[in-house]
Parts: sequence; structure tokens; C-alpha cells
Amino acid sequence: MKPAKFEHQRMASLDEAVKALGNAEGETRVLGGGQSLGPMMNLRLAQPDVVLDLSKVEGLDGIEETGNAIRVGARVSHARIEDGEVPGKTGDYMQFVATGISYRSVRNRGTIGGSVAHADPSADWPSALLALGGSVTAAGGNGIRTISLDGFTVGPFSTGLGWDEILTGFELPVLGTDANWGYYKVNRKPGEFADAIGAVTLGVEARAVCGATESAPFRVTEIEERLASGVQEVSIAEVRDILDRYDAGFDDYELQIHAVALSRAVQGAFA
Amino acid sequence: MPDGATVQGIGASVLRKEDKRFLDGHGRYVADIVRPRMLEAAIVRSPTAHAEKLSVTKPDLEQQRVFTAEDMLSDGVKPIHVISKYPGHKPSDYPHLAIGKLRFVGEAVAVCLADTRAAAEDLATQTKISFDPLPAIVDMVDAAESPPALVHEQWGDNVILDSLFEEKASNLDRATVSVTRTFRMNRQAVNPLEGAAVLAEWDAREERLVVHSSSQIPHILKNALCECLGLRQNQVHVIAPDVGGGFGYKCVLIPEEIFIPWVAMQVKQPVRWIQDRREHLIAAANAREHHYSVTLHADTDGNFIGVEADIIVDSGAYSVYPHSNILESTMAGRTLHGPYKFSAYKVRSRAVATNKPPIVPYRGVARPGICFAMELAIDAMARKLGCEPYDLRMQNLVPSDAMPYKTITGGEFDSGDYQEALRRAGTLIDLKAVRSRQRQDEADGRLIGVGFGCYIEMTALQTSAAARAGLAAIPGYEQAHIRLTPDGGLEIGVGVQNHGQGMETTLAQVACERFGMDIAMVAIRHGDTATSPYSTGTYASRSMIMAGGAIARTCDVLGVQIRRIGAHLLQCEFDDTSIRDACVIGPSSAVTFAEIARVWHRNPEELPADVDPAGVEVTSGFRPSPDNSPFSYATHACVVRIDPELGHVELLDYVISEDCGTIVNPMIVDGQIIGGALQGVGTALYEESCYDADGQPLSSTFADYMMPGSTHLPNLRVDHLVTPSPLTEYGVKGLGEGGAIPPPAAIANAINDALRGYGVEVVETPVTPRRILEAIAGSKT
Amino acid sequence: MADGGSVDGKGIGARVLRKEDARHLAGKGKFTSDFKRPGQKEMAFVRASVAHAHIKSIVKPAGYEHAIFTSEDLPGLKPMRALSKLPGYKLSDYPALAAGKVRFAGEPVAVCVADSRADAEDIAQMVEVEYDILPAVTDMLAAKKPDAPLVHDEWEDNIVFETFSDDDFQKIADEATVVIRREYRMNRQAMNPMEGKAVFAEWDDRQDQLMMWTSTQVPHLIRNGLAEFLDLEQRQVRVIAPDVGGGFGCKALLQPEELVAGYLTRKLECPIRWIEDRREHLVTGANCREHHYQITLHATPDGRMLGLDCDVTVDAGAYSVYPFTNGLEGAMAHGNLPGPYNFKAYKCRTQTTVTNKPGLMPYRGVARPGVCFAMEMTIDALAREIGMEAHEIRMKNMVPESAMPFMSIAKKHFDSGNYAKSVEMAVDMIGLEKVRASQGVPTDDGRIIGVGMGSYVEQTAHGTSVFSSWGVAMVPGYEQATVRLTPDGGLELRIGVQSHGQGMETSMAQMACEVLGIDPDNVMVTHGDTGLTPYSTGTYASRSMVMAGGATARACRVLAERMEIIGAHLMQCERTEVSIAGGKVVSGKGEVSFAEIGRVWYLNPDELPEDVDQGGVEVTMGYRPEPDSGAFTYASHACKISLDVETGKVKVLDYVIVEDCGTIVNPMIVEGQTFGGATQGIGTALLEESLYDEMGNPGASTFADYMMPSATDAPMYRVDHMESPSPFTEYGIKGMGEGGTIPTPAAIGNAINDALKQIGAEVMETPFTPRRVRAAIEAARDRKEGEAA
Amino acid sequence: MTELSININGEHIKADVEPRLSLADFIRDRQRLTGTHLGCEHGVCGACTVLMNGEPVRSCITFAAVADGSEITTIEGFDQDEPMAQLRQAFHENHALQCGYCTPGMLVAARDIVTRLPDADEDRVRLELAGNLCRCTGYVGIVKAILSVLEQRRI
Repeated sequence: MKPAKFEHQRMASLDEAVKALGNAEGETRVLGGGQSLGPMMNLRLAQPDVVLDLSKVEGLDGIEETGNAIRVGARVSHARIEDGEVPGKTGDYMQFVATGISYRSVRNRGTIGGSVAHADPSADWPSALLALGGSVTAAGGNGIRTISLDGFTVGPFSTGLGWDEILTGFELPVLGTDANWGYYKVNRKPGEFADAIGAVTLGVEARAVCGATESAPFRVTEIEERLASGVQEVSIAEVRDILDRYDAGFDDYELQIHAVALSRAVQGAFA
Repeated sequence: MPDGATVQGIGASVLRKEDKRFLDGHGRYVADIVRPRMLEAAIVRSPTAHAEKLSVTKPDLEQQRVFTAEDMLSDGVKPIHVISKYPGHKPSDYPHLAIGKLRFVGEAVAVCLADTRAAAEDLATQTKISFDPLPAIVDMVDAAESPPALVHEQWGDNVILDSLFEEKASNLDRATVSVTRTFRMNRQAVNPLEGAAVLAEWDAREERLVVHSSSQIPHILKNALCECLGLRQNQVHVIAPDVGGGFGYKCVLIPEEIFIPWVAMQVKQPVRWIQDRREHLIAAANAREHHYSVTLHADTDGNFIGVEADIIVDSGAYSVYPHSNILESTMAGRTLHGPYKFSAYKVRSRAVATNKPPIVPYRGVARPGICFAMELAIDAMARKLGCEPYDLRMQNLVPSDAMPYKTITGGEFDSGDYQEALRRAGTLIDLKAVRSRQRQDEADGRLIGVGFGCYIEMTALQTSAAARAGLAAIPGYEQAHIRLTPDGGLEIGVGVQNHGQGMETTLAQVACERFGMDIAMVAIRHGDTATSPYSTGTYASRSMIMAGGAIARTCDVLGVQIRRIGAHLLQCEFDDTSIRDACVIGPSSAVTFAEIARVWHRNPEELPADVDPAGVEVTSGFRPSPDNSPFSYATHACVVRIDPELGHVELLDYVISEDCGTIVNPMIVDGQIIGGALQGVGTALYEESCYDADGQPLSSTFADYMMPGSTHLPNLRVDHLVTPSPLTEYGVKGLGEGGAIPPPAAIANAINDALRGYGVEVVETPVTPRRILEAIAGSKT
Repeated sequence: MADGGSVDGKGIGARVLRKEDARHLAGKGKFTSDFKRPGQKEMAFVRASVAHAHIKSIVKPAGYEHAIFTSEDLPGLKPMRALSKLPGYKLSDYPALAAGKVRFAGEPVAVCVADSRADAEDIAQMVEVEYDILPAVTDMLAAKKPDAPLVHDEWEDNIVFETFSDDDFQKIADEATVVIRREYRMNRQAMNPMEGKAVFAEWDDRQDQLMMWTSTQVPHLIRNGLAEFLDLEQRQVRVIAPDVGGGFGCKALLQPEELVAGYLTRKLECPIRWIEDRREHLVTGANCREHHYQITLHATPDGRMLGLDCDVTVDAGAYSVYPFTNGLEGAMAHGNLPGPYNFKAYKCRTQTTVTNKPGLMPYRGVARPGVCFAMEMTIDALAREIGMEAHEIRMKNMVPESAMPFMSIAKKHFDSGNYAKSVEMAVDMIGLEKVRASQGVPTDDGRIIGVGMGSYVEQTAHGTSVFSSWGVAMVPGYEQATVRLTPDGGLELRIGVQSHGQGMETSMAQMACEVLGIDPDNVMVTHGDTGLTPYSTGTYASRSMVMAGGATARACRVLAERMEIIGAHLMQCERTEVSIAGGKVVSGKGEVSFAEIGRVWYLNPDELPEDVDQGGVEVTMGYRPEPDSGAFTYASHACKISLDVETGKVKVLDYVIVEDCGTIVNPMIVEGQTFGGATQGIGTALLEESLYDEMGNPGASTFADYMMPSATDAPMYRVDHMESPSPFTEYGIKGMGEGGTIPTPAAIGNAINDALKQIGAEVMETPFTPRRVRAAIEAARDRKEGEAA
Repeated sequence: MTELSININGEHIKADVEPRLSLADFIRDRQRLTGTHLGCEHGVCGACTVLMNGEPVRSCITFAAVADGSEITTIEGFDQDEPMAQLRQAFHENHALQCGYCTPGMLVAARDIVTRLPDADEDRVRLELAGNLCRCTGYVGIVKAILSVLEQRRI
């Protein structure tokens, strides 16, 4: 179980990386921590011709609070978030999410940017950040641009990034000290990919996300409306009915556990 | 038990099983083995013969890649220490790496490690040593009589052992004719074409040291490693893979076999050392070198009365493990009599220490020296009596009707017809024809001479004798481990080591003889302490007798078990079964070993209730009873032609008449005899490790040290007598060494016969053209 | 107690810390994949991408022809043939490389050789295999249907063989007024030792011998197989199992890759290495468990079990594996289903079917996890039916201690033990009454609690007569051990079994210590090397401690006699006056250390007595229990679980084990084996499943799809021991390596059904995934609603 | 080929590696440090865990080329390490290993737990161990061993 041949390019700077991506011939993958790409390459499920290695690129691993937003660099590892480097309530929420991702030895290498750019449907960050809101920053041939997290994940392994763009970081909302959040993941074992995710934050707006679906995570507006109107509990049966109206391709069991996840996320937000 | 008859059993010239891999270039010698992350070693050696206040300075940058005696001492490594139990033997340590004093040129001082041998040699040159020189003890006679210095201060002299062998000396008065001569056999290097080689690594899983060494005695090496490095026996695994010749040089421990494993343990990486030819010619110039002054006494009819002699053996600087530094001097002192009858015996034998490499038991061990001395003295006596040396020998050889014969020094000849061997040699060389040719001068003015050499060789040294000699390794019951494999083949483990003797074939022949099986189905495993039972190894012409005997005896034990299963399958009585052609034969039918093996391994439900749970795998042993050794013997005769102007010697004819008892494989016996004889020719005419007055070796390449080649021995003729020994399985006697014993005697006698007109004799080997011309010149003054 | 009086309690029964730990803790263990030789090449296999097809063509990429080998390129390589003598058994050859037809996804089709594994995989990726795809047989029940496609064209159906027995069942069954019918399924798994298979092959010209280092439990059997199928003489094969990273059964059989490596190392004249990666293991190693049971239990209202009637189907996969064949599980299921219970009547039919999956191998427990699952779940169903505690039914029906030795209705010769007592103790330990009390009140997180148990009896170290009755291609006989006293008085102990976690380097040394009183630290145990050890069929069937341990004891006793002769001589006294004690030969006149004996034999034979045994201080001796019908270990497991009704997720809260493996050699090791086994049982019960789609494509090829038990899945087991020595074995030892895995699926399944009984749901198929638990709950609700409406 | 400069167990190493060579294969086959094992090669089983700049990582899904400039500690590199010495003894005494294959990775992960989470209780220890599979022991001895070392280090 060894990867196919590829060309390894060690990037010294973001500019170099963007240029390299723009000029690259053949399939090119950007390597952050490599904790998702690594296994796929070992299994030869991914066989890129060129790998752009960002591990030496400066300036992508910052965490800073700027007034009404928190900037988190793409190369910030899950472990740093788990260890509480992201400040405030937003940090509490992200810390809870990060702690549940895979295992410590993977969290030490894996990055939040890599996870969102990779867009594995059953990964935590695409759902968790969608529930948080905010935006993605990306650098490409036409410079830096900001993309809202809403709709950023398009489908399995596909995002709103342009072919020549590199995800550089996130601008995330600051949850107020009294803001509630809840996150519930259904999986067979700790560290395993999620079978279902329910994520809820009540910041400036109430956001509720159903994640770990066959495709992209999606916001559940009916639930958001109820939360906005002060409802603090939504039964599993109710959520089932609501989710049933979405065309998520769930079978009965999947519908059940996604309903449980979201219902318990709400429960958790007010526990 | 009736032996299963087969063309591959005892007496058959079976072609060698081991040939294929060598012919294909697939033999595996130590130098062929590579390990990942292996380091190569080069050794810093003493440039001086004798010095004190040694100090070593490691290169600054590579301190951890260079190791000295201090490093070993601080790690508690013990030196090689062989004290013979022989009364009067003076003990001395043999340090692995020199400490304080340097005692011979080439002595190991430090070991340097690097990724390649070349880089290691660079390190060696960067390692500086300093010392205060001392006068060198170079000549053995000076060493005994007027030493310029002491090799080992604590002794007070350089005499390691001074022993006197005196029996019925009073009878010497009956002598009426005496001749006295002084002889010298000079020092040689053994020169197997593969030198010494060691590869050591620590196996972390088995928690043991694994040592590959080009050795004749893997189990003894294992003992030494345990003693010196303080390891438990189950922490050491020694393997002697293919070995490119040994001849005795590899039946003693060399320091490298201890310190290379030790450094491997220090650096936690595999380490390999391959001795190069220069190292061998300098540090391993360690064989022969005896000095004799002999007086042979006879009556007027030429009957030998007695022999008096003063023997000095140059044992070099140290005592080697396990055979010590007095093996040669005591053997020479006790058996100078050779195959002859004596009624008086008075021999003093001294082993002395000099600043040369420690002496090792080279093929023949002492006997080439004593045979040279005795046989030349006999020819001198013949000339004095004016009789034919051939007749004088015939008259004094122990006759066959006297067998078994107690020698004057207490030995016992088991069997043989020594006179017949001489008679046949005389016929083969056609003594009369030579004599008649000698009557008229050669057209080209050259000189023709004929010479004889007779010897007896005690083979397969036994327990009590070895104990008497006080050796550090005393052979007991030799063992074999035999396993019937599930397909009816045999795997045989033996602790001896095969390095050219063809034992993978001859030992298999013994099993074929016992069981009548196809030799292809017999695998001999040897030279590996893990896969073989303990053995003191291959030396003293013992392997065929001892390992062969052990296999025969073990086959008998295994045969009983095989027959028990066979009887059950044949539904007959055990007593009605026998083994032939790898089958158990019953009254009406037979069952193959393969079938019996299948039942034991694959279908035990078919086994008899009374089957022995020990199964089809047995270890058993053998040693002659009584605990005596069989004696091989032979007469060599040759005709030489000498150019009196150049002193060149040419061998015109060479014949051998030998008796090694029952012959297992005639092809291999001839091969051993011929190979030994050519080494004897080297001793007689070519090989010499020369030293200058300071003990500096002068023969450090094959340019200076002359090896016998394809032109040096004419197609010799070998004739066999077969007198089975009463002591051994099948009456086998040892024969590996014999060929090398008498050539110096026979050739020198032939030369002296050719020179008789000048009234001079050569008395020192090798008989070089210079020595011949000096002798001839001596006659003119 | 000890023959030799053991060294400060290091003999039998002592909690001696393991000798083998040091190297592993230091990272110095040596596993097959750690080997490297100059010039070595690596293999990668082209494997069937479909489950069932004719191979139309194999196209080698241009320029790589020399590096790719198909079955045609390996003339003389025979297919593996494991023939059973069972009546009606159908033979199926197992080609090392598929010839003409592929019969399971992952079957080796071609092998590619290169300097590195990555390069070899590059080549494998370029090989184009064209298939003529056939309908696949993926379900063992469907396989029996008349219209099912044939896995082996030369057969008339897909049934390997059948067993059937019926001792006048109907008569006794008629007495029964309570009849319980159930259908159970235990799904397919992969054994997943942490080290997969690995082979390193090298031809040794000096010994004219194939040297094969391979990750195996049975080096001598691999040697037999290599000699047989590569057409070599036995002397030309040496098999060495170095450190082996777990086996559990899948390494007790010859693998196609071993044959190919052995063939190619000679053909290509270079060392060959193959290391199975996890995906290969999960696909081609999905080869165990998979049984189906249609079971009917006849009982009385007061809980007496009268008769048992069962139809068993075993999914044996495509091929018969060497040497155990694909007949083993069916035969064992038939003989073990009644377990420790005393039935009056037993009727059983087993059918073993071939399917387009890897050939079935004997995984830890071998058939018994399946039969125990079916039997024990049915007992609890009976308990619920008649409103009785299940443990009472068990105790009431178990073979009583007073009846031992006892011939069971399935012809098992139970040797000793108090089965009911183990149930009673387990019930106490789990605190059944407290659990029952707590079950009324739901936990704050809405989970429900259940308690369940499983009992079993395991035939261990069964010998010649038993295996020959199964017709297996391999029959164990006398187990042997070689002992050698070394010149320094140490002991070398050589056994043909293989230790890969069982701690035999320690427990066998304890055995030698027990007999000779020698310190285990001075005993070097060598195992797993056909060149060094006496023949043995190897490590399987929980046999090593009983068999190799027994052989060790016997060999040590012979060695003791030999040493006594020498010792008596050295002390100048009679044989009869001396004995072995505390690592010495002792007499009234004093004592002689083993080191002294060693010195005399090896270094000073001049001091030996005349009557010394010429075999010296090296002995090979064998052992076989009498009778060899096996030592029966038994245990009762009980557990408490919580179940999340909404997600169907189950958590094991408490788990207790009461086991009896006879005399215990090393309690620490026994417990380690038990805990490890039970955790594999949890995998079977809750997590592990090798899924297939209807085309026979494997659905679990990574650890992301195949769930292995982690530290969070295993509880802190509590264990208690009973010790009923076997009357048949040395020191009364019984085997116990496998037992831990056997009752776990039953115990957990029963606990789940206990929790679900308020809902009226029942699970009947392993693993009990959240999806299956939810499905059971939904089905029950639908039923209720149906009844209501 | 990619140039690689790396420090393994205190030894500075320069090498040319194929980009696809994993750190694990570099350690095992090139450096012959075979204590680091491969159990799944997709980052789940933890047998290949080593320290990279002091933190545990999966060497099977980390390319050697990407580890350029880092400091690696493998199981062979802890001879002078106190917590590792405590863990080794505790593993030995608690029968925390059987076949030994998962042990090196297990020890490296355990060392991270006892140094990073001094207050971990049994549930936390089990949670942190979830990424290291052992097929033999049922984790009983491993968990006990780690808890005992945590206890030692608290006093």
C-alpha cells in the first residue's frame, strides 16, 4: 500500500505556491497536514502528479482576534485548537469540535484549512464551521478573495475554491459570552468519521446544521427559526419530520441518527 | 545390524555433494556475507618485535571509532589464558589487544571501524602508537641458552616448558655405532587461501551475539567468547560457513575472534574484519620451527638401540587457545621414535618463547619436524654403516606380528604392516633402477638422489591422552544429531567443521552405509553451534573417525525406532525386521523410510501403541573403547635431480604407500594425501618466514614467501594398504594430516643421497638453492 | 509440589513476568518485515477485482514482462490441496495464482517483482486483466439453492459436505411442551492481527535450501506445504517464524504468497519479500466465522432442556485451506453445539457451502463462538418465554461435577470441572439482583440497561484420535521438546510450536523450572524454527501449553536422569542416592551444580563415569496425553450493557469472567489471554464485519469501514478463576488461548435482548450494530402497532 | 528525488528520497530502525506513531520529504527518557503487551498521555488510546500501566 509516483514541490511562500498551482501541469494537490490526503494517496485513491507542500510556508498558522472577527490560519492544527488557542466562546465551541477529530497524533499534523478544503462529507469542520458562519479566505491568480462559508462546501470533496486557489484561512464570528452552542456527532467509535453531525450556534443569528450527509452539510432553517424564536428543545420525532422534507437521500436509519444528532445538539446548546 | 549395501556407502568414490555450489560460484564465505549498517574493521598492528611502555593515541575526530586494550579492560573483557595442566608449564596471558608490552611484529594494538575497509585503514594510519624498544628474542636457541631479553619478565627466563622423556637410558651403553646431527625446520605461515575472517553482530531478538568466523572449531570459539566476554552460553551463536582452508591455523582462537565481536557489541552495529594476505604472512607466521640435536645409537648390525635428543621448539610469544604453546614440544619429545623399535630413549624437549607470532598446530603438528630429524639421522647412520637406508629402515620398523605394539614411551600402535608400506614404496620408486642409474653420471652433470621417509601418526586424539597433555579442550564423546524428515530423508547435525575434506559427502556415506539410502536424501549440517551438538571441532585428523563414528552409532539408535514403527506397519515382530535400501524389511514385505516418516509426522494415528515418544530424532555419541587412538602410517619415497651449479632441486618421481585403515572415499583420501604432500614439498623446498636480527619479518608478500605451485610436484603415485583399526567404527583411521609429514624427510634424504659424493648433507628446511650451494661449498673447504 | 523444587516460586503457578517483554519494549523485536538483504526484491500482487469470473486475458505492460508472473509463468508450482477424509467431502484445489478462473475478489492473479514495494505496485497497476464476469455466490443460504451458480464447475452443487446425526430425537422431543425456534447469523470477519502476513524468502546455496522467514504459527506445517507444492525435499526447506505480530488462526495455514515467494526466490536468484498490507488483509483475509443457525430447543415449563434440533450452515468461501481444510468448522459446529449441557436428544445437520469469498480459516475459538452464540441466545429466549432467570436454566441443565468424566451427547469426553459453579460465581460477580433492581428506572441520558451471560466448554489440546476423526489433512501426534544443558549449566529448550504473544518463552521456562528447579532466566526457549526444533504441527487449538509444556516436562525428566548419573559419579555415590533439586544434583554427600555437570560433559569428559549415557546432556522426548480426547476448559461470562434506544448504540459497562483452565502455569498470562480473547469477542459482537455487495465486492477494505475494538470499547474486565486439574494432562493443565472469544457475542447479545425485552425486540445477528439494533426496535414497534391495529 | 535533512534520535541525517517514501519506510528500511511498525498505513492503528518535534504523529501518512528539518524520536531513541523508562517498567509489570507489534507505537502514545495530561483518569486514558489498536491484550494491562505511571508522576 504505497502511493503512486508524484513530484513533491516544497513551497517557500504563499506567492510561490499560488504561482506553482497556476502553472502546474497534470493533477495538482495542495498538501497541508496531509492527514486526509496521505491515506488516500497510500491507498492510491488519489494519484496526483504534483504535490505542493505548504508545510514550510510562513504566515498561514496565525490565530488572531480582530474586533468582530477571529482570524484562523489554514495551517492551524486541530491540536492547537483543541489546546484552546482560539479565544472566547468561539474558541470553546471549536475546542469541543477539534477534540473529537480523529486522534491526537493525527490532530498534531492535520489542519483546519486542509480539512475544509478537502471537504470530506463526514469530516467535522465543514459542518462545524457552517454552523458557526463566517468566511473562507483564498489566494489565487487574481489575488486574495473572501468566500462565505455558506455554500462553500459544494459536495463531497468539492468546494467553492477556484482551481488555482489555495485556502489561506478563515474569518469567524466572535460568539458572545452568553451565546449558546451545541455539537453532537454520531459515530461508531471515538475518532472515527461521523455517521451524523448536528451543529448549533446561537450568535448574532441562530444557525443549525445537519452534517455528515452523503453530500454537503446543510442548514436546517426550520430549526433555526424555532431557535431564533426562543425554542430550547426540539424532539427527535420533530427533527425527523423536518429532515424528511429535505432531499438528503437518507434511509430510515440515517434519518433517525441525523435527527438524534441535531436534536441533541440543540439539547446540548441549552444544557 | 547388517548394513544396507549401497554403492554410496563406505569405500565408494562418491563424487562430492559440496562441489556444485563452489563450481557455480555460490559458496558462502564470511567475506561474502553483508549486513545492513555493517562496519568494516582495520587493525593497528605492532611495527616492532619487542617493546614496552606502549601508548596509543586515537585520532581526535574519531575517538569512538577506535578501540584499544584499555577500552576492553575497562569493560571487563578477560584475556585468553591457557595454562596447560602439564607440570612445569609457565602461564602467560594472551591479550586480545596489546597492553603495556609489544611482543611480536603484527601483534594487534587497536581496532578501527569505518563504513569501508579503506576508510578503516585510513583511521588505522591516523592512530599513533609510541613505545620504548627492547632487544628482540628472534632465535629459539638463543632464547633458551643466552636470551638477550625476556618475553615474559615474570618467568625469569624464556623457557615455557622443559621436559625430559627418559626410558631405559641405561641400555644406551649397548650401542656401538652412533651418529649425531643438528637439524632445523624453519618457521612458516599456514596460508589457507582464505585468511581469517570474522563478522559479528548482536541479535536483539535472541539476545545473543552472532559470530560468523572462518573457523575449524565453532563450539570451542563459543566457549572462548563466553569466557572472555562474560556471556552465558545461550547468549552466543557461532557459525563457521564455508571456510577456505584451515590446516590448523583455524583450529585455534585468534584475538580478532574476541575483539571484533566485542567492538560490534560496543557500537551496536555489525562489524566485519577480513584478514588480508599481508596480515596473514606477518601476524600468522606461526608454524613448524623446531631445532634438534639428535644422536642415533645402533649396534654393529644396524639394530637401533636408542635415541638421544635435545629438542627446542620456537613457540613464539603467547599460548594459544585451546591447544597451548607446548603441544608441539611435548609431542615431539614423546614420539621422536616414530615407527621404529628402540630399547633406550632419552629426549629433552623445550618450548621457548620468542618475539614471533604464537605457534599453532599446523597440519602434521610436530611430526613433520620429528620425522625430518629421525629420518635424516637414519640415512646418516646408513651412510656410516655403509648400508642401504631402505634396508636399515626395514630392519628396525615395528613388524606387523608385534601389533598391537607398546612403544617405549608408552604409546600403543593399534594395527598395521609398516614394513609392507616401505616395501611397496621401494618397489614403486624402483630403488634398484635408481641405484643403477646413479652408477653412471648424468649427461647434463646433474645429480640424482633417492630418499625415503616413514612415519606413524596418532589420529583422533582421545580423552585421556588430551587430559594428560593438559589441553584446554578435551574431546569426549563425539555426538551426532539425526532427524528423519517427513519425506524420509535425513538431516544430520555434527559439531565438526568441513572445509575441503568433503565431509558433507563422506559423513553422509556413513549414513548410507548404515541405512542403504540414497546419499541425495542425506543432508549434513555442520559448523553451526545452533544446529549441531557440541564438538571440539576439526583437527588432529579426527573428524571421520569421531563424527563418522557418532553418526554410525546414532543411526543404530534411530534404526531401532524406525524398525519398531516398521514392524507395526508390516504387522510382524520387531526381531524379524532389518533395514536395507532405506526400507524396513520384514519376513514377507518391506516398508520405506518415507512411509515411516509420513506415519510419524503426518498420520500418527497409524503409530503403534508402544512407539517411543522420542520419535525419529536422536542425539547420540561415540568414542573409541578403550579410549585409544588409531595410528595411520605411510612411507613416502622420491627421486630428485639437483643442479650442483645452481643448487636447484627437481622432483623426478614421488610415491606414497599409506594405510589409513578402512577407506570411506578413495577419491577424497587421495585428495587429502596429495594436498598434504604438496604442503610438505613447500616445507621441504620453498616456504620460509624469514626474520632479521630485530625480529622484523622479511616475508610479507607472496613475492618473498614462496608457495608451492602446479609445477612443483610431479604426478605422484599413491598405493593403499588397508588395515582396519580395531578401535573404531568400520576400522577407519584418520588421514587428513599425514601427507604433509614425511616430504621434508624424504626429499632432504634424496638430496643428501645425491650429494653423497661431496660428503655433505643439508640439515635445514626449506632446502633452498642457497643452502645446497653453501653445503657443497662447505665440502670444498 | 515441584519435582525439582522450583526456584523461589518461579515454577508452575507463579506470576512470572515475561522474558520476551524486554526486546519489544525496546523496539528490538524482529518481525519478518524487519528483514532486509542486499539485492532483495519485493512482491506486489495483481488481485482479482471481481468475485467470480473467467480470466479472458492478462496483458503485461510493455517493458515489464520480466517482472510479472502469472500461473503460466510458474511451471511446476502445484496448487494447494487440502483433502478431508470426511465422507462425501468434495475436493477443491487452491491455486497460488488463479488459473483460468477467479473465485473471490482479492484472489492473486499475477505477481509483480521490483526493487521496492512501491515500484512493484506501479507495475501491478499497469497489468490489464480482462474478465468474463460470472454471477457471484455471496450468501451461504443462496448458495444451496438449486439454481445457484457453481463456484467449482466440476461440482454438481455448492455443498462441500454435510454431517447429520439424530439419536431418536422425536421420541424425547415429544415430552417437551415448550418449543423455542430461532434463526441466528454470525457474519464474516477478518482476524486482523496487528502484523499482517509477511514472507521473506532466500535460497541458501551453501545448504542447498530454501530459507523462509514467515509470519506463521505453524512453521513445520509450512515446511511440509512448501516441500509438497514446490516439489522440494524436506531437507531443502527451512522455515523460521521470527517474532510474529499476532496470529489468531489466519497464520496457521499456508498462504499463496508463501508459495510464490519460495518459487520466485529460486527462479530470480534474489531474496524476495512480501508484506501484506492492511487492505490486502481486510479483503483476502476476510475469512472467518460466518455461520447460520436454524435452531429449535425443546424444553419443559420448569426449564429442563430436553432436546436440541439444529440446521447449521457454514460459509466456507471458495477454497479448502492447507492443511486444516474447509471441513473443520462444520464438523466442530456439529460436535460442540450442545455445549456444557446434558441433553437427552440431539439432532443436527450441518451443511458447508462454497461461496465467492476467501476460503474459511479457523479463527480463535473455531466454530464455537458461533455455536455458543446460537445455543446461549436460545436459552435466554427460553428463559424469557417461561419467565425464569436464564442462569437458573443453565445451572439446572449443565453436566454436574459428580458426573465427570462424562461423555456428552455430541460424543465429547468432558474430563473435569464444576460448570454450574462458574455460572453461580459469574452471577454474583455481575450483581444480577442490583441490575434487575436498577432496570426499572431509565438512566438520565435515556439509555436502558441489560444483563446477559454466556457459558461454554472448550475442547483443548485434543490429539491424534480427534483430528483423525475429523479427516483433517493434518493430524498431531506426539509433541516433542529438545533440551540441552549448556557448558555453563544453562538450559536450551527447543519446541516446534510458535509463540506470538502467548508468552511461551516464559511459561515453557517455568515448566523446565518446575521439573529441574532451574531459574527460568537460565532457560533459553527456542521456537518457530524448523532447523532448530523438533517437528510439531504448531500453535493452534489451544494446545501449546498442554502439549509442548508436557513434552518439556518429559524431556527435562530424561535429562534429569542423565545428569543424576554424572552427579552421582562426581559425588562418588549410587544413582539411587541422588536426586534433582533447586537446579542441582543433590545427595547425602553434598551437591553438584548443573554448571559442574556441564563442565564435566563438555570440557572435562575425562571425569565422566563409564556408564554415562552417550546421548549426553541433550535429549529429545515426546508427549501425548492419554487419553488424547482433549482437556475441557470452560467459563461463564456475564456482562452489563447500556443501550441508546435512539441511536441503537451499545456500551459495555461491566464484564466478568469466571474461568477454569485446570492448573494455571502463569496467572498473569492466563488473564492476559482471557482479556484479549474477550475483546475480540466484543469485536464480533458489536463492531467487526466484512461486508459484501451482491456482486461479491468487499465493502470493508480499510479500518475506516472495518471497526476494530479500541480501548474505549473494552471494559476493565473482572476475572475469577476455578482450578479443576485435568486428569489426563501433565500437571492437570488445560488449554485456554482461545476461550475468551467464545461466549462474548452470546453474553452481549443476551444482555441486549434483556434490555430490549421491555420493547419486545430481539437481535439475532452479529455484529449488533446501531443499525441492526434500531432495525430490531423498529420491527418490534411495527409489530406492536400491527397487533394494536 | 527530494533532498532531506532530518534528525533522528539525535543523529543528523542527509538523504535523497523518493517523494512518495513515507517517514515510516524511511525510518525502517533506510535507517534500519525497525522498532517503528506499520499496521494499517492509513493512519488508524497507531503502530507507526513516532515523535516529530516532540509531538506524536503517524509516520505512515507523513511523507519523509515533508518531515524535512524536523526532529524525530523513534522507540529506539528513548533510552535516556524518564517517562519512557517508567512506562516500559509499568508495561512489563502489567502484562501490557503480548505479541509486541503495537507496543512501540503504544508506548509513544502513552508517553504523550502521561506528559500532556497529568490528571487523566481511566476514561480519558482510554479515549486518548482510541487511536492505537492492540489485538492481543484487550487493553487491560495497557490502561493499568499508563494509570500507574500517571500515579507515580503525581507524587
